[in-house]
Amino acid sequence: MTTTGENDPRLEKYRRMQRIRQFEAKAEAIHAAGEIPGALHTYAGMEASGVGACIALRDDDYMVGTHRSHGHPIAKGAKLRPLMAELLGKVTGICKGKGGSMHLSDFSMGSLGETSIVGSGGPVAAGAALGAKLQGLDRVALCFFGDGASSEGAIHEGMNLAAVWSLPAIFVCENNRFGMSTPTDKAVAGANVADRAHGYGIPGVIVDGQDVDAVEAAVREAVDRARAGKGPTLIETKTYRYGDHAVNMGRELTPRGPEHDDWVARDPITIYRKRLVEAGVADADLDAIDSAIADEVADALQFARDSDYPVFAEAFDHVFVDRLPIPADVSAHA
Amino acid sequence: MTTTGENDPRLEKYRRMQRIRQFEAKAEAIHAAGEIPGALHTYAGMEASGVGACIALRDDDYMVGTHRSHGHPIAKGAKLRPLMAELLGKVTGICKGKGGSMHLSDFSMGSLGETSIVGSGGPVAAGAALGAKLQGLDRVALCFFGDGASSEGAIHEGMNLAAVWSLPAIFVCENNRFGMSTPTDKAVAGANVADRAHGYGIPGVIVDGQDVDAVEAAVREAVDRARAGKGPTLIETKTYRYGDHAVNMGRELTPRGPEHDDWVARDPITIYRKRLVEAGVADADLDAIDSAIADEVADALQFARDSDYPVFAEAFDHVFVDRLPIPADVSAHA
Amino acid sequence: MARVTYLEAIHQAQKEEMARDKSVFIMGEDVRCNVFGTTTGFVDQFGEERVRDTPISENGFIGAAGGAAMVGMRPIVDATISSFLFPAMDQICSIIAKSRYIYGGQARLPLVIRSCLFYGNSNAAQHSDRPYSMFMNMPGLKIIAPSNASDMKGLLKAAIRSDDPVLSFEDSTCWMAKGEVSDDVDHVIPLGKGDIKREGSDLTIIGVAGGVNVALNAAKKLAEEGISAEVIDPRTLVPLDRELILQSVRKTGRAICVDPAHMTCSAASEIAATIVEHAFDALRGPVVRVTTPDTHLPFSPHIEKPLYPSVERIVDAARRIIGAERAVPA
Amino acid sequence: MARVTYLEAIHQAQKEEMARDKSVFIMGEDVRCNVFGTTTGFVDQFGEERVRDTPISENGFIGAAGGAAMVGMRPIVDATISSFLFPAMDQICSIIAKSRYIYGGQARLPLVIRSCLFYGNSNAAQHSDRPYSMFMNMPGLKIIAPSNASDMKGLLKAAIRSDDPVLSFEDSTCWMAKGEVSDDVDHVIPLGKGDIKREGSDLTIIGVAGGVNVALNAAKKLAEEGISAEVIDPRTLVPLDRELILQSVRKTGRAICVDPAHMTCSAASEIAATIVEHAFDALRGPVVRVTTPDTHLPFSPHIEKPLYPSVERIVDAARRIIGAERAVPA
Ligand SMILES: Cc1ncc(C[n+]2csc(CCOP(=O)(O)OP(=O)(O)O)c2C)c(N)n1
Ligand SMILES: Cc1ncc(C[n+]2csc(CCOP(=O)(O)OP(=O)(O)O)c2C)c(N)n1
Ligand SMILES: [Mg+2]
Ligand SMILES: [Mg+2]
Repeated sequence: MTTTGENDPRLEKYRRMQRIRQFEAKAEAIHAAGEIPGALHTYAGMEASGVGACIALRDDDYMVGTHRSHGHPIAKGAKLRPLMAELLGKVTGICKGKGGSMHLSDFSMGSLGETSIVGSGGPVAAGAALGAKLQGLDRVALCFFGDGASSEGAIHEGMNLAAVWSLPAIFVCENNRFGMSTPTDKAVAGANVADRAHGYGIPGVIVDGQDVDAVEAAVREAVDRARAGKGPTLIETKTYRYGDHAVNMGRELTPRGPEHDDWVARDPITIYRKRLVEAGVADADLDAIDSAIADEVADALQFARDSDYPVFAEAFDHVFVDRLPIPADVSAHA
Repeated sequence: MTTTGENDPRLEKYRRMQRIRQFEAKAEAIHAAGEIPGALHTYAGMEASGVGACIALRDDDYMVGTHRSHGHPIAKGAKLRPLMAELLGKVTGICKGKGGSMHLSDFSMGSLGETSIVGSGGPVAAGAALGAKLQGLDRVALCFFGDGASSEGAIHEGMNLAAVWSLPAIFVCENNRFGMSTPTDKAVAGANVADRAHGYGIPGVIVDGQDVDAVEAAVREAVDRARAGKGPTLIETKTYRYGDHAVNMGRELTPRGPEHDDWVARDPITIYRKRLVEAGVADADLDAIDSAIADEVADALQFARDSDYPVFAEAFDHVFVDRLPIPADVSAHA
Repeated sequence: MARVTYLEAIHQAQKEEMARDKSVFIMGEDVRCNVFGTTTGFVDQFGEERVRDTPISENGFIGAAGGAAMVGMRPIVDATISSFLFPAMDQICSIIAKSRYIYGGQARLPLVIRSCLFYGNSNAAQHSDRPYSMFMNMPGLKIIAPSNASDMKGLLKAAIRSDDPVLSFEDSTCWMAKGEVSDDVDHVIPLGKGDIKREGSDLTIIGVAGGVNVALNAAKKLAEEGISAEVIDPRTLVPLDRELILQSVRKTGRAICVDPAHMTCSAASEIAATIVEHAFDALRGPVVRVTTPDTHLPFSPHIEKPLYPSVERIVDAARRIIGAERAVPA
Repeated sequence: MARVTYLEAIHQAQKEEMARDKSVFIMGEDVRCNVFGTTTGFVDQFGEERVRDTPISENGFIGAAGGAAMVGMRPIVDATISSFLFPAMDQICSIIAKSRYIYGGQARLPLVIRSCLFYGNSNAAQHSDRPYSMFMNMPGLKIIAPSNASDMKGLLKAAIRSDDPVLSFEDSTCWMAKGEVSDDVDHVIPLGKGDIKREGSDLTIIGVAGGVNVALNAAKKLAEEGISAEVIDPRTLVPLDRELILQSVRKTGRAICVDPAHMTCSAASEIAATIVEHAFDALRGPVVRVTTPDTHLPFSPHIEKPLYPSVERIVDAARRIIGAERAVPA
């Protein structure tokens, strides 16, 4: 296929990766300027992992992500305005300002949360897959988790449950070589996280996480299996994060080895752009996408800045379905 | 070796298996008569698993067990009196009457607990192995757990920790084909629990759990590895429990398939006795052991019956190192 | 109306709600074989898809209930014994209690986590927990702790129909007690409404879970001594019907909180704190807690049984606060 | 004596105890890289065996601390943020709290589990828990919650030397505050001894963790209005120095409990319940709790900050209970 029309699926992959990259670059800049409270865990370097996985899903498929939450929703197709507004703590944010950077989760795109408790998405994804199965829907549920998260019992229990019940779940371990400062091999026993699959009697697949097409192909196969009722797959995307564990940790936490430069050279966006150009896509078309996304990001930021902060009563909403009353002694000073 | 002297290690294996069998037969009888409070999870059918494993350990090696706690301490060499007294809730019990049937744990024999929270022994064993390593001792720590327990996150976390730190730990999954009423294959994904080892980069060994020599050999190899600093091993003993999940559940919980009779035919004690006799041990010597053990059990029961119940203050001891005071309003009516 | 046990009330509530609403299903360890008798006939009636035996992995399947609820199901999890909630604490506290909030209302988690308070029968410390107060400190979880069959059925039905996550703590000391229970399919007791189990004028006894029945027995005993005790059963611990408790204490001026859990940071402590904060002017004596002391539960029945709240301890406490007041110079 | 921060006090306590006793070692996620500054230089001084980065598996490594302690080590676990104790709840409650008891005293579990209360800085609900009261309801765990550098050091040293398991809750709102801290290697503050942080006569304010500092600021403000507030810091929550609290309330007749945790079943509730149970005769007004309401903590700072106890809320409460009393007819 050499069409470069608007709806060319190849361009959509490029677009989403670019969108993540530019969204985050802007977020980092305004975080440094003090406009975003709290921490910021960036996804730069890992875009092919998120986009390759999500592009293999339908809009109505489910997804659960992590504290490193900027990439997944954009990969799944979310709009930027509510995401940026969330980073700024505004009421127009996707979580009404209550989640923040670790929780950019757009339920309208099938997300069921980006959870900042490492590993905790595993059971949720298994449960969503169970729900789809019980409802007779052919939806699947995809769980992103980190290499570090693979050590958590929750991931083990989620995978065992999904496997023993043949649930339509896909477990995608985004192995970016570190959990915070700790290299994967110092925390995760065994040569590959994907090797754990054998113990559950499910396929375990290792894929180049810098290659969006490779990730997509692996996840598509897993999705097909899942929809066909053949149960879950564990996929490990070998990838890398370019930034430190999080922005604003005071100092660099992650030790960088000589392989750092190789990973930077294997930038997933550069790789994919080159592939597109080689396949006949015009550089100008890609440049046009880049600048359209720059506009989108600027628009999102403007929207976020123009939005209001939540009113205090919002702090008491969504604990339960019915809003809680504000205690008088608290409201007096809010 | 055809010596049949007192210290023949083969006789010791026979002796310990018999001791477990007879101890439990007596316990069941007096439980039925109302002499033992609470539940009783019997180990009959699994004696080769516990004894084969423990006989491969030194006295100063550590061991952690489960709610099915009668077999492990006897396998490790514990004396019967404090165990029987514990079942009766007496102050002379191994846990002073505070643990009961699910917790027959003799620390003087290297036990670090028989824990009734399924799977919870995994981290404890890893920690004991770590302690031994930090102290420069060449002790190992062995963790018994059930097939059902393999689904728990605690087991996963314990194994991953032991593997990544190359700790001298041995994980022995006693796969008796059921967790309560649930067949293993309905709860545990993958063909064998031992297959999980691959994911941690450690050896996974399957062994006939009805053959005490086979279990011993497998555990010895794992112990040697562990002492040599080469890290943990996962061993799965394929075995079977003859009784229901527990005595006194109101009705039979475990569904019995046609294979039940095969397992009964493969009684670990019968198998081993036959092997001994074929190797030249005199039947009379084995009979003498049987009746000596009957005496031991009778003595233990007499001791237990003659012992006192704990005084009420005992309920306030061992919460902390210092005994707690008894609240006046409680002591008034105790 | 029929006289049925507390266990049978659980059975009925689950059965009726599963029949009524296809999105309700039940899962837990060994639910098909129906260990405690709350799922009798369920596999036959509802099929294996809706009656699911889980692997022994509480964090996994309780978290899965959260995921299933988020996509539109209404799971009932049978976690059997309350002590087994500890391994699932993370999914309960980090996911189930918080997801609706963190995501600004995008998530809805209609699910019920049932577990029994399994104390008083020589099951030793690892099986005898009564941990509801731990969950009371975590916003986002509704909690029921019924003390009789009718409440059990009505509250469990309310829990299953609720769009919020609900923990159901079922006191095994009540299991076999029979009571009149409505067979109206809409016998639903609203969450957050306490109940006056006995009217009285001298003293309020607030009971929690099985503590209510001990309180009722104590009230009978006190009546013989001419002391009229009102017995309040909050029935749901979150939301807690503070108003009903306060009304009673404003009337009687005296309160005893009976709770089979450990004393420190118990539901009893919360109730006592509520009373002294909001009904101080009415108080005529100390608010006394009759709870299990802060020790573990031992196996040996001879030393286990005296640890729990008893009629004698409540009666003593009542005499003490009434006597103390009389003794105080005017 | 030197003025050091609360974080530095933690650093010193750990360093001195590790130097003093070879059986002490530390493990946790990323302790070697020293994220918060409490293990500076440890790898160089003590080596990689005694300063261990763990896999992200709280139940695994906290349970392993239990196992290591049972065989004679004295582990310090750095669990970083208190919210990460939920995944480890089972090993803490089922093994660490109970093993000594269940096995009739055969086990000894000298270990410390450190974690910080990480609230007030836009970390959202999954990172902002203050869950100490949950553990107060579980016998077998000692708990410290220091509010200044000197207490932090002295109590952490006591915790490390203790033969019982101790949870250390370290309030991140205190991290950077400096105080005079002894450099005596035996600067050990006994577990269970509270401290009068400020003397006063009209009113007792009992603060928990960082709540103590808010209480002290409120006391200053109240002094300007002619109200003399005594500020009590229990410092350890288990054992709780109830006697010190009661003595103060018996003197002042009034009490406010300040606790940054959620209200229901909080440490504040326990303290209020203790007061009304044991110092009722001295009470001249309601015991008021100033806590975080029972909602989750939101990310947006504009709505997060007003949820915590503040000087204004304490001052208001003080005025209310003193005013109310004056208003009551004699
Ligand atoms: C249960 C839990 N433990 C610890 C943390 C602190 N923490 C946040 S991110 C992180 C590292 C996660 O590593 P990984 O799973 O590989 O994800 P990555 O950050 O590399 O994307 C840690 C330890 C947490 N949030 N939750
Ligand atoms: C955490 C936890 N969940 C559930 C139980 C209830 N329970 C006790 S034994 C058991 C079955 C255990 O199966 P397995 O591990 O195979 O051991 P077995 O009983 O077969 O020896 C269950 C579910 C428990 N004790 N602890
Ligand atoms: Mg990582
Ligand atoms: Mg089994």
